This record gives sequence, structure tokens and C-alpha cells, in this order.
Amino acid sequence: MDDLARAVEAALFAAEEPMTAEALAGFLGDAAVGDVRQALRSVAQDYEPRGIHLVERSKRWHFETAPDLAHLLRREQEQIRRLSRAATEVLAIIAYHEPVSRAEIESIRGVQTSGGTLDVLMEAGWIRIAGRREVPGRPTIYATTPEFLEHFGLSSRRDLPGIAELRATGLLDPVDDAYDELMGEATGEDGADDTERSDDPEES
Amino acid sequence: MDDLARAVEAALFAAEEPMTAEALAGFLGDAAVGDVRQALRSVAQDYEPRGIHLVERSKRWHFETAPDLAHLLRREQEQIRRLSRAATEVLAIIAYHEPVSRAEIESIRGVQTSGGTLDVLMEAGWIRIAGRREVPGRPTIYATTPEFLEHFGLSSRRDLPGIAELRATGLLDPVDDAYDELMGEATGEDGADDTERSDDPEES
Amino acid sequence: MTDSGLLFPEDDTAPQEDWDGIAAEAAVDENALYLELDGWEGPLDLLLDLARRQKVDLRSISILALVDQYLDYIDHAEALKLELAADYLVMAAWLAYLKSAMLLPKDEEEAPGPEELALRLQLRLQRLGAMRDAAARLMGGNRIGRDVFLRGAPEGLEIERKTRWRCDQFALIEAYGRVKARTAPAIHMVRERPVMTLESALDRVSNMLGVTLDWIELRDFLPPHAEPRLRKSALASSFVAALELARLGKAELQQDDTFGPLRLRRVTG
Repeated sequence: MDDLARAVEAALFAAEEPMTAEALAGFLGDAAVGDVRQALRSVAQDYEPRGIHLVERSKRWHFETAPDLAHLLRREQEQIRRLSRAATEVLAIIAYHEPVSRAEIESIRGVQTSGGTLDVLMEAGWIRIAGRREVPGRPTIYATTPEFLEHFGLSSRRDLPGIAELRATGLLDPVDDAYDELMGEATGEDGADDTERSDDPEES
Repeated sequence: MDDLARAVEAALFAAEEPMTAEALAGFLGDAAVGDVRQALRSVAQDYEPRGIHLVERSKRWHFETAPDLAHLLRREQEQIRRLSRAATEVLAIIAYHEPVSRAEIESIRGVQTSGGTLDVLMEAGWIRIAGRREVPGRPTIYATTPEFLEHFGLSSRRDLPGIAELRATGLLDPVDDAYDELMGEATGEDGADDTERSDDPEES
Repeated sequence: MTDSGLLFPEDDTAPQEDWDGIAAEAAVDENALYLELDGWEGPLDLLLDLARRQKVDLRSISILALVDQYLDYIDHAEALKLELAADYLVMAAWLAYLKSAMLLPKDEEEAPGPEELALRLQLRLQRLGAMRDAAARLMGGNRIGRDVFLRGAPEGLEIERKTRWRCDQFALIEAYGRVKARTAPAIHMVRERPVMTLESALDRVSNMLGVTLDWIELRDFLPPHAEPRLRKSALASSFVAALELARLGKAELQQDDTFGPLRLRRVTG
């Protein structure tokens, strides 16, 4: 490998911006532009099979990673997290009452709901903003999405069991709630930060 | 050139920070660390004659330009932070003696070390607080960082210029020990001394 | 004395070595040497430099000659009216003492003998010298940003973290049930119980007292075949009734021991 090629390689590597052959020649102390071009082509050829390529874009040269490796360099890491108890409640309320405003959700839940909870549900793709209620303040109202039905294996919201069925299955038995309370599970239901408590990374 | 070598090359090329073989293996999905190490060595070898080198510093790998091209790449406007003489000396004392307390640094230099000197070295990212010496007063002790080795082009502390010789001639031992040694009073205390300074570069 | 002037930008005209200008070589002009006092990193540093001027290995320097050089230096600096930091003068005094001890006949009593002090000084100078050299070699290495350069514009490695949320049908329905259960208005129903009111107990007890003048145990006032719950209520009401009758002066109460049978009888007249 000749000296000029090495110099060209190092200069382009250290450069903060792509450089033209002319700029390189000037930078490297009056090397002949023709020689620089030749060096560039030979270096580019050296790199062809490698994980780095030397490429020319509108007369400016720069190094970049090989395009076929792009997927390696920009990785998506998926994390599976379980929805927090508070977020699940909010989702259930939206599902049963949609479209529903935040104030309505809070009055049904009996506790304040942090904006973060709704954000999480939106990020999950299970709820959407369904417009605004035409009352003073025009609050945003929320509804579930088709992804919600899909994820929960429901063909429609009508599949959700009614109050009578809930009672029949004991799900309305206050004892459960009292029991949970005793076990300390129902603490922090102030809705302060649902997302924070949802970090059960028991999968992933 | 195999796929792993290409991936390792591209990842290190794109990375903003040096990476260990372990970090690379983690980043590249589930590559075996042993394979990544092998790939690193083979890529480093490929680059040896080139204008860019792949180097290992304190177990972390990065690309840098070949040292012999320094004169071409050094630009006038580039300002490297120049250390004061005091800071340089303190840095050398820490590097060769680490971990070392401020009092120990001062006893070698025969002059007080202003807190500013240590601050400058910490700010540069070259030294760190390495705990406290378990002696009365529990003084803070200092050691160098991987960034120090990176910046000064050393693979490990073993590469510190002349360290083996300094160690062999006892010039890294405190004056008291050296005096006792000379007076023949400290028979067989070498062993104990060595272990205290056993921060021998870990690299293998 | 402390360090000063820690960092300053390297100017282009300066030699690339980080520091070598401070009397690294023997000064040609003696006065120039004295004027460099600001450049010393303390008395030990000055001693080291003077020692190096002896052009011998630090292990074989003459301490006596070194002491003389140092003292000369301090005298000369004072003659030039240079301001000397206190530690230089302290060192001068100590060296003067060392010199006299070395020249005088040995005093066996003296604990650290002059030879020991001289040797320790020499060892210190060696160590400082070693570090000085090491620092110079360290600074002379291939430094990033000066000799070798990192990639100018790395793309960076990106890890996009995406969260997939998990929840199931049961959890959803259960959550709704929980909300409903928690917020349902609480209604408390009190079941109807067989009771004997105070009024009826009062009537019953006064009527029964009217029949006889003998002591009667409270329990005997209770309805004989009542179910246990009614019996309990009757007992409580009858007790209160008895107290009320006693208060009105219509009956008197007697109990021999605690929790013993409570008896009452009519008060006549």
C-alpha cells in the first residue's frame, strides 16, 4: 500500500465531513489531484469486501459502514413489559365506557390518573384519541383501537362480560379488593406514576 | 473476510466509544466472545500496513490513524490540551504507582499538590478516585482510567514506558523501603511490598 | 508552594514536547538560571536539577557538592533580590545543617546520622528523577488528538429500545371488576334481631317484683324458653331495668361476689 493511499485513507477517516479529491490533495500538502483520485479508487477497491466502504457522493468521498450491515448497527431491542395494575384499570374503563374523558375515567376509578398511564396505553396501540366531548373545556375523549380487540382476543367490545356476569364470577366481590389491600398490592393507587411501577421485567 | 469480522469492523468503525470484545459480542446479537476476539485480532492484522489501525487499549478496541501519519494530519487549529508540568508529573506518579494517595504523591514530589491539579486530571478523564486507603485518616487513593491508556496509546499499564525496569530497580518503592533494603534491615520484605502494589496490569 | 498554570492551549510555535524548556540543559547564562525560579516545582525539584548538572548517575552524586550548589543558588537568588518561597529557605537551612553534620566528627548519639539523611535525600531525588523521566516519555507517546486521530464523524451505534406491553383478557376484566367493586357505594344492612326493649323489660321486672318480697335472681326474670339471642337481649335489658328500679327506689340489688348471681327484691313502703 503506497504512502499516498495510506494518507488519503487516514485523512478521510479523521475528517469530519466528506472531502473532494481536490480538498484532499490540498490537505495532504500539494499532492497531485490525479494521484489522489487514483489513490481513492484503489482504497475504495480494497474496502469493497469489507465491513466499511469508501464511497463517493457528488464528488465528495467518505467512509461509511457497508449497507448490508445497517441492520446490525441500528438495533431494535424489544422489551416485553407487563401493563401495570393502574394502566390495566384505565384500559378496562375505556373499553367498557368508551368514548370517555380522563375526568370520567378518574371518577369511575375513584383515583387520579396520571397522563403517563394514557401515554403508555397509546404507545401500546390499544387506545386512541376519539375526539373531544362537546362540553365546557372540550376534554379529549379516548376509545380503544382494533389492535386492542385483537390483542385481547375479542371480536367486539360486546364480548366483554357485563356487570351481572362479573358479579356471578365473583369479580365484583369486595373481599378480593380488601384482600389485595391487605397484601399491600393496592398501595400507590394514587395514580402518581403508573409507568414507573410497571417495570416488572419478568420477561424480556 | 467472514461475516463476523465484517460486522466487528463496521461496529467499531461506527462506534463513538471504544468497545470491549464483550460489549461487541453483546451488541452483535449472540456472537461468542471468543469468536469476536479472534475477529478483532484478524481485522487488526489486516489494518497493520494501512493508514488506519485497529488498536486495543485497556481491553477496549478502537480505530485510529497510523502514528506515522501524524505530521500530515496534525492541523494547526487543532489544540490538544497541554498539561502543566505539575499535572504531568502527578499523572505519571499516579500511573506508575497506582493506587496512590495525595500524601504519597506529595512525598515523591516534595511539594504540595494543589487540588486543582487532581481536578484537571479527573476532568480530563484520566484519573479516578479508586477508594480509600485503610490507614488512619482513610485518605482517598487515585488510579488511572481506561481513557488514560487510550489517550496515551498504551495497551495496558504494562506498556507504561520503563515500568518493568523501574519496578525491578525499586524506584517505585517508597524511600523508607528502599532505605531499609539498602541497610539490609528489611530482609524478605519484598514479597509483602509486591502484593501491596499488585495492581500489576491485569492483561494477559 | 503549590502548582500554578495547569492547563493552557498548546501554541503552534512551542516544541511538541510538553515541557522541556525549564533548564533541561545546563544554563549558559548563570543569571538566566536564577531567574527561572518560578519554574521550579519546589526545592526538591531545584535540587534534582542541580544534581543532574553533576552529569553523573543520581546514585553516585556528591551530596556535599549538591548542598553547596543549592546554598550558592539561594545566596545568589537573594543577592538578585528574587523573592524566595519559604520552603526553599527551609530546605536551605536543613541542607546547611546536613552539611555541618557531614563535616563534623561523628556524633554517635545523634539518631538519624548525616549519612542516613544524605542517603534518604539521594533516594528521594532518584525517585523524583524517575518520575520526571517517566512523565516525559509518557507525554512523548502517541497521543490521541496529537499523533493519532479518531474517526471524525462516527455514525454511532444506536440501540432503539421498544417496549411491547403485555396484558391479557382476564387481567382486563378483573381490573374492571376491581374498579367497580372498589367504587360501588357501600350499603350496610342490619338484620332484624329478636330483642327485648328496655320498656318491656322494665314492665316485666316491676310486675314480677310486685308478686313477692323475696330476693329473686336476675336470671329468673328472663323468658324461660327464649332462643339464646333473645335471652341475651333480655338479660341486658333486664339488668338495665333493675338498675333503673333501684334508682327510683323501687327495688334493691344484691351481689355477693364479682360475677356472682345478681339478686333484687322489692322495696316496701
